[in-house]
Amino acid sequence: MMGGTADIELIDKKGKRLDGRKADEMRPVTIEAGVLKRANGSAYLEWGGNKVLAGVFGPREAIPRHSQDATKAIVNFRYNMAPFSVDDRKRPGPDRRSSEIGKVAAEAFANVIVLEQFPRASVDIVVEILEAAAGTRCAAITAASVALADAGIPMKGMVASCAAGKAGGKVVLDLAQKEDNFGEADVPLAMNMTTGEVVLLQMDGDLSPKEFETALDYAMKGCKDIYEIQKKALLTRYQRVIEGEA
Amino acid sequence: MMGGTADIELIDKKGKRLDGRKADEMRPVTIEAGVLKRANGSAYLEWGGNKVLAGVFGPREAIPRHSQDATKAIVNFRYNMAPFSVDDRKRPGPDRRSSEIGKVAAEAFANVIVLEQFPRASVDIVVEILEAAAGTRCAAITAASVALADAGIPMKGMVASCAAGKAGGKVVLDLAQKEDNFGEADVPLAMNMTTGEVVLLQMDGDLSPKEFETALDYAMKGCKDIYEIQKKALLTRYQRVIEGEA
Amino acid sequence: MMGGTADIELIDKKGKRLDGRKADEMRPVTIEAGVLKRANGSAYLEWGGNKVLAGVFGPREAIPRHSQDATKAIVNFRYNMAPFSVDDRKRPGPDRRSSEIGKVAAEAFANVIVLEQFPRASVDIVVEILEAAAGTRCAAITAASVALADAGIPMKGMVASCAAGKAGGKVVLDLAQKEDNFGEADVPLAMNMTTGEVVLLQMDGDLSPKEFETALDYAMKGCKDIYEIQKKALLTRYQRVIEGEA
Amino acid sequence: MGHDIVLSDIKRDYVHRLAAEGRREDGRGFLEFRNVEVRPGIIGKAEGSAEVLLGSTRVLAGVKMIIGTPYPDTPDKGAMATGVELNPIAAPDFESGPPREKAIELGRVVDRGIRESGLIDMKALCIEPGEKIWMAFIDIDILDFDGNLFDACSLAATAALLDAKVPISQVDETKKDYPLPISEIIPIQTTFAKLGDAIMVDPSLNEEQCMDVRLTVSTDQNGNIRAMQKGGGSGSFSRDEILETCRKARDIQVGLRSLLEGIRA
Amino acid sequence: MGHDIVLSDIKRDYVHRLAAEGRREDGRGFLEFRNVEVRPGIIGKAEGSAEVLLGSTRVLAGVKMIIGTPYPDTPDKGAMATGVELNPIAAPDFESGPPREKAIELGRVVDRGIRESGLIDMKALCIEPGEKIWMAFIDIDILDFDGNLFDACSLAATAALLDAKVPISQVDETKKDYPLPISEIIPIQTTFAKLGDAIMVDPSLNEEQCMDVRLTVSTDQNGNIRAMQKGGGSGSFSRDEILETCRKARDIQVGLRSLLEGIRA
Amino acid sequence: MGHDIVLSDIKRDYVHRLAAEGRREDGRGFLEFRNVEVRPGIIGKAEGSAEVLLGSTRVLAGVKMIIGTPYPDTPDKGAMATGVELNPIAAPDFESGPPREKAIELGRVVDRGIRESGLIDMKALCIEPGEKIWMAFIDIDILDFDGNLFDACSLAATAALLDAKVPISQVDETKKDYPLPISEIIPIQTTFAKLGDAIMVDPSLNEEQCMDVRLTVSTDQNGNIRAMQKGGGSGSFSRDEILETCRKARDIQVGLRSLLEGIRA
Repeated sequence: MMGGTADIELIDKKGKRLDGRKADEMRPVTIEAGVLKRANGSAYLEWGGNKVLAGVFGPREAIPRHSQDATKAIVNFRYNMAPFSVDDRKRPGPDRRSSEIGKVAAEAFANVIVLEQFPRASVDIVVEILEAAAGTRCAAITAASVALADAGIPMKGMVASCAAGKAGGKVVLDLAQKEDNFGEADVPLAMNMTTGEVVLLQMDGDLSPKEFETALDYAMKGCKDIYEIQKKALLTRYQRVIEGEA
Repeated sequence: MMGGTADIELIDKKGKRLDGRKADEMRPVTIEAGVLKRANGSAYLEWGGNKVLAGVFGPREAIPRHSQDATKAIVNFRYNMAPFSVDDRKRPGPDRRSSEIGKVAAEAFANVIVLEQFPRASVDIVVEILEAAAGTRCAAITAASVALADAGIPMKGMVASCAAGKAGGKVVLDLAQKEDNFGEADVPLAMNMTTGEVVLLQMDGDLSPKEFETALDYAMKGCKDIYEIQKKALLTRYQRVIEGEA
Repeated sequence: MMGGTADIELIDKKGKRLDGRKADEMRPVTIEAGVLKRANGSAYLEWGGNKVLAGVFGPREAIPRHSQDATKAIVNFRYNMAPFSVDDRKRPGPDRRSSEIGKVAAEAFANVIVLEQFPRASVDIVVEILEAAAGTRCAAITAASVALADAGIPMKGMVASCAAGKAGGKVVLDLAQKEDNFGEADVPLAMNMTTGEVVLLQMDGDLSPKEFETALDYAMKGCKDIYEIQKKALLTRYQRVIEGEA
Repeated sequence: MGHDIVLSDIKRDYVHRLAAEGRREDGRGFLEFRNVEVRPGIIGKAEGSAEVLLGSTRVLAGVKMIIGTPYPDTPDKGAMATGVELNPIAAPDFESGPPREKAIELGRVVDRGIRESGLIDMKALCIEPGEKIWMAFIDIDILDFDGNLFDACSLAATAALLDAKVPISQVDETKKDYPLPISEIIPIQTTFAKLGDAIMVDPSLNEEQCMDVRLTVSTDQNGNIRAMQKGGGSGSFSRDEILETCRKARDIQVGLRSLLEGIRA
Repeated sequence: MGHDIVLSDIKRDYVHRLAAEGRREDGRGFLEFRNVEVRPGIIGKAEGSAEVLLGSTRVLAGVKMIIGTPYPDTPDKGAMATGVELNPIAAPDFESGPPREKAIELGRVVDRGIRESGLIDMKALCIEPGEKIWMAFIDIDILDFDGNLFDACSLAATAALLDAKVPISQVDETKKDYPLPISEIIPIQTTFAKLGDAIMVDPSLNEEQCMDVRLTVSTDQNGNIRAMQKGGGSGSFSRDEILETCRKARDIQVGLRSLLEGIRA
Repeated sequence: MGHDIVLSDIKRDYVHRLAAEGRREDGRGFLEFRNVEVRPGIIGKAEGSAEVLLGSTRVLAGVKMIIGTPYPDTPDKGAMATGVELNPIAAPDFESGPPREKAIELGRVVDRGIRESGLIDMKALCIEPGEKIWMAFIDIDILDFDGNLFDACSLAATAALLDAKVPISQVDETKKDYPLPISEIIPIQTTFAKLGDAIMVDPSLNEEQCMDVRLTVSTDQNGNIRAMQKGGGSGSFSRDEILETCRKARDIQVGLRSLLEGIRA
C-alpha cells in the first residue's frame, strides 16, 4: 500500500489487470484436503502464486495449563512463513506480523467452532506459507477451514476468506503481488458462510465510502466462490476416504 | 562520574553552582499523591527536570507461585525509563542498571513495609521515569514511598531519598545533570525516616574520608527536607479524599 | 577439518607430528579428583593445552518437574566454554555446538549410570572448559566420569574418551590444535570401559574404510590409556579422603 | 500466568442488559466519547510528546528523532517505528516482559495508522540519499488503563508527531530545528464495541471486557476510510453494520480532530 | 511441557520382538529403505528447493542466496548456514519456540554433512575478496514426521543445493544466473537404528521411538566415510557393529544417490 | 525455580548467637579475612588472567583484548565490559540461564569498581581516534561458592588486569605486546556483613545467608573512598556504623593489596 507510483500501470486501457484479470475476477485456486499423516486434519492450497499447507491438532488438553478455559476450548492459530517463501529470505521464527495474523484468524475461527463441547481443550491450527504472492492471510484462513473440517472439528459453518482492494484507481478483487505493493488499498475479509457474517476484517489504504462498499461486496462475493472450492475439496476427500485410499 | 574535564566550571568563584544553587541546596521538588485510577496507590513527582510516576499494587498473591514466601510478603520494585525520557532514545525493556536499582530499592522498602502481615503475598511497586535529569533513583524511591502510603500499605516509617556528591571540587547536595556527568562523586542514599537509619547507600567516585562524611550529612539532611514534602503531598491527598473528590 | 592447506606440514619426513609425537601417541594428561567444595563430586583435568573442570550434583529431585521420569533418573550434561578459553573471545552463554555436545555426552553417561535406582531424580554434570586446545569434548567426558565417581554415583563402568583422526595424510591419535584445524578427519569416541562398547561416536572429514578402522582402533586404545589415568586420580583421591585431608 | 481480572457474570449481565436497553453504565449515549484531553509538549527531552486522557485512560506518546541509514529499498526515505508498552503501572493484570498478542495488535494498528496513511512525509526525512536519514521512534507508554487504548494511543501518537521538531541543530549548529513534516491529511481513529446488537463508540473498561467484538475505523477529513481492524473477540458484523459503523466514524471523528488544532512544534 | 507421545509398552515389546525375529512392522528387510521421492524446484521464490517424501515423512528444503560480507578469516570464501525447524504442523508433539536439543543436533548434523564434505564450492561464491560474497541459506521445513528425519533432511538439502542457481542477474542485469557450484563428490547419508541386537536402516516412527541407539553414516561415491553421528539413546555399539554398519551404508547409498541424478539448475 | 538451599532456623540462631558473643563459626575475628590466594597468569589463551581462592570460594577472571570501534561520544578512548557468571558448577542452587538480579548486581559493582575508579587508562587503549580502539572484556567465572563473591571477584578482576598484555603483535607483527596501561591508584574492595549489631568482614557462606545486610567499601592506597554498595538484605546501617565501616575498610585493604604486588604482565 505504498500508493501508486507513476511507473507501473496496474490497469490497462481496456480495464484489464496486469495478469489479464477483470476487476472482479479471482486468481485460480486449488485445494486438496487430507494431505498429512500426523495432523488430525490438513489441507494444501495453491492460490495464484501462494502455496499454503494447513494442519489441525485437537481438540486436546490445552497447554500450558494456565491457558485452559474451564467453560470451553481455546483456539490457537499459528501463522508462519517459511524462510524461502519470499523474495528476501525471512528470518525464521515468529514476528509481529505473524502474531497479529494469528490473533485475528483465531478470533475468526472462534466464531464458528463449537468450543463449548470441549472445556479445557485447545484446537491448534498450524499454517505454513511455503510460497507467498499477496493474500497469504486469506489463503491461510481458507486452507485452515478445510483442515478443520478434515479433522472433524464441529463447526457452525465454514470460514472462507478473500480480499478486495483498490489498484490503478479501480476497486478490484483478490490483489496480486504488484497490486498489493503499488495499489491504493487492501481489504482482507473472512466470512462465516452459514450466517453470512464477517468474522475477519482489516483495511489499509484510502477508499471513499462508495469504493469501500464496492470492495466489501467484491470480497464477500469472492468468499462465496472460495466456499464452493472448499466444499469440492472436502467432497473429493470424503470420496477418497470412502474408497479406502487414505 | 567521568572526572571533571577542564572545560566545564561546575562551581563559580562565588561558590554558586551552574544552576545558581548553593552547595547544600536542593532542586525544587513537587509531589502529588493519588494520580492513577487502577493502581492501589500512586504518586507523581517532579524534581528538577525529573518527571516520575509511581504506582503500587498489592498486597496480593505473589506470582509466580514459587516466588512466594510462606512467612511474609515479598517486595517487587520495577524501575523503568521511558524510551523518550533521555537525550538518546533508550531501548525499551529492562537493562542491567534498571535491575540493580530495582533490587536495592526493593531492599530499602523491605526494611519498612510490615511484610509479616501478608504471607505468600507481594507488594508490587512500579516506577516509570517519564523524564530523567540526574538523581532518578532517589526520585523513584521518594515517589514510591508516597504511592505506598497512598495505597495504605502498613509501613514502619516513610522512606525518603536524596543524593549528595562532589562537583567542581566541592561537596554538594542533589547533583544536577552536568554535575552528575562531570562531577567527582555521587552518593545516593535513602533513609527510614522513623528510625533515621540508612536503608539504601551507594557511592562511586573519589572522596576523602572527611568529604564522604560531609556528603553523608548533606544527603541525610536532604532526606529530611524530602520527607516534609512527602508528608505535605499525603496530607493534600487525604484532604481530597475526605472532601470526596477522589 | 578445513582440508590440508599446502603451507602447513603436519607430519615431518621422519613421521613425527608438529609437537614431536608419534602417530599413536597421546598428549600428556593429568587428572585430580575432589577439587571443589560445593559440588558433590569434581575433577580437574589438563590434557595438552586443555584445562577442564567438572562438577557433579545429585542424584536430586529433577527440576523443572515436567522433566522428571517416573521410572528412572535423567542425566543433564552442561558443557560450557569460558569466554577467555579460546583465541577469539567466546560470547558467554549456550550455543548450538555446546547443546549438541551436551546431548551426546548425556547419552553416553546414561549408558553407565544406574538410573533405575533414582526415579524422578536428575544427575547434573557441569563441565567448564577453562582453556581449549582441541579435543575438549573428550576431555570434558573424561573429567566428568571422574567427577561422577568422586560423587559416588553408582555406575556400571567408567567412561573414558579420546579422539583419533587424520592429519598430514596419516591416521593419528589425539589431534592437537593445528592438526584439528588443518587435518583431514576427526573421530571423537567414548567407551564404557567395563563392556568395551562405544557410547559416543562422531566423525567429520574424509577417511577410507581402512583408515577409519585404524582410527577406531587408535581411539579405543587411547581410551584404555585414559582409563588408567582416571583410576589413578580416583585412587589418589580416596587415599586423601582416608587420610582425612579432604 | 498473571493477576487475571475476571469479570463476574453479574457484571457482564448488567452491562449487556444496559446495552440492550440503549444505555451505558456511565450514562453516555452510544455515539458519545468520554471526556478527552490532549496535552502536547510535556516531555522536554523528547522531540515531540503528548499525553492523552480519555476518561481515566492515560497514555503518553514521545517521539525521538535519530539519525540512521536508510533501508536499501527506500534510499531516499526516512524510517519510523512505533512501540506500545502495556506498562504494569497501568493495570493490575499488565505484566512486564515481551509484548503479548494484544499489545502487538495494538502497536501494529497504531503503527499502520501512521505509516500507511502517509502521515509523516518520509521523503522529507532523507538527509543524504542512500546514506543518512532521520528515523522517528514513536514510543507510547500506557500509564492508566480504563478502556479503549486503541483510540487513546492513536490520538497521542498523532498529537506527539504534530508536536515534534526535527533536531537538525544537534548535527549542524548553523541550522535551526524545524517542525516534523506532516501530511495535511490526518486520519482520526474511532473504536466501536458490539454488545449483543448494540454498537457503541469508545468502550469503557467494563464494556471492553464484556463486548463480543470490536471494530476500529480510521477516517480522514475528506470522509475517506483510511484503516479498519476488527478484533477483540469472536463476534461478527453484518455488511450493514460495517457500513453503518463507517458512517458513524466519519461523524464522530470531527470532535476528536478539533483537539489537535493548534498543536504544531 | 508439550503434547508428549508416550509409546505403550505393548507397542515397544511388539517392535522389539519383531526385530529379534528379523522382521519389521511394515514388512521391510533390515537393509531396505521406505519409498523415497525427491521433487526438486517446487518453490519459485527460492533459488533452489526440493521436497523429499520418505514414507510419510515429508520435508521441504529451500535455498536462498544473499549477498554479504565475508568472515575476516575467510575473505575469499562464501558462507552457508543450515536451519531446521521442527514445524508443529508435522507432529502433535512438535512445539513452536527456540529449537531444543533434538532439533539442534539434527540441524548440526545436516549442516556438517554439507559444510565439512565441501559439497558447496565456497571459493566460487566469492564475488569480491574481503568485500562481497554469496551466502547460501539452506532452510529445512519439516511438514510431516514419520521417522528418520536425519536422512530425509540431508537428502532434501543436497537436492535443493543441486537445484539452486546463483541469482547474479539480481545484482548485474548483464549477467545470467548460473548453477550453484557443487563438488563432484556428493556424500549420501544413511541412518541405522539398533533394537536389541538388530540393526536396521531408515527407522520408521515406531522403530525410532523404540530404538536403543542410532548411528548415522555418510559415504561418498568412492566408498569413503565422510561423517558419522551416534545418538538417539543410551545404547552402544561394538567395534564390529560400527564397521559392519559402515559397510552397509556404502551399499545402501547407491539407491538414494540415483534419485539425485538429473537434478541440476 | 531452583535447588534452593534453605538454612535451618537452628543454623541461623547459632550464627547470630555467635555474632552477638563476638565470635564466628570458623574462629575468625570480626576484622579477619579468610586465607586468600591470588594465582595470576594461569590461562594461556587469555591476555590476562587470575584465579582467586578466598577460603573455599574460587573465582577465575580472564581478560581478552579485542579491536573494535569507539563509542561516538568517546572517540579517543578504549572500552571495557565486565561479565560475571554464577556458573552452576559452583553451588547446587546456581542455575544456567540469563543472569538474575543477584548476578547483575555483582557484575555491576565489580564493573563500576574498575570503570569509575579509572583503573584502566582508557585513553591509552585508543589506537586510531574515532576508528580503532582496544576493548577489554573481563569475564569472571565463579567455580566454587563459599561466600563473599563481591571481594573475590573484584580482587580477581584487578589481578587479571594487572597480568594483562595488549596483544599488539597480533595486528602489527613489528610491535611487541606491552602491559595493559593501569592507573597507579588501585582500589581494593572489602565487604562487611551485619548480623544483629555485629559487623564482620569477609562473610562466609553461612554468615552471608544469615546476615541482615551487607556493606561493600572500596578504598585506595591514599585512604580515599572509591565505591560503596549496600545490599544483601533489608537491614540498615546507622550513620556511625557507616563511617566506622569505612575506617575498617581502609585498614583491612592493606593486607589484600599486598597480594597484588609483583603481578605485572
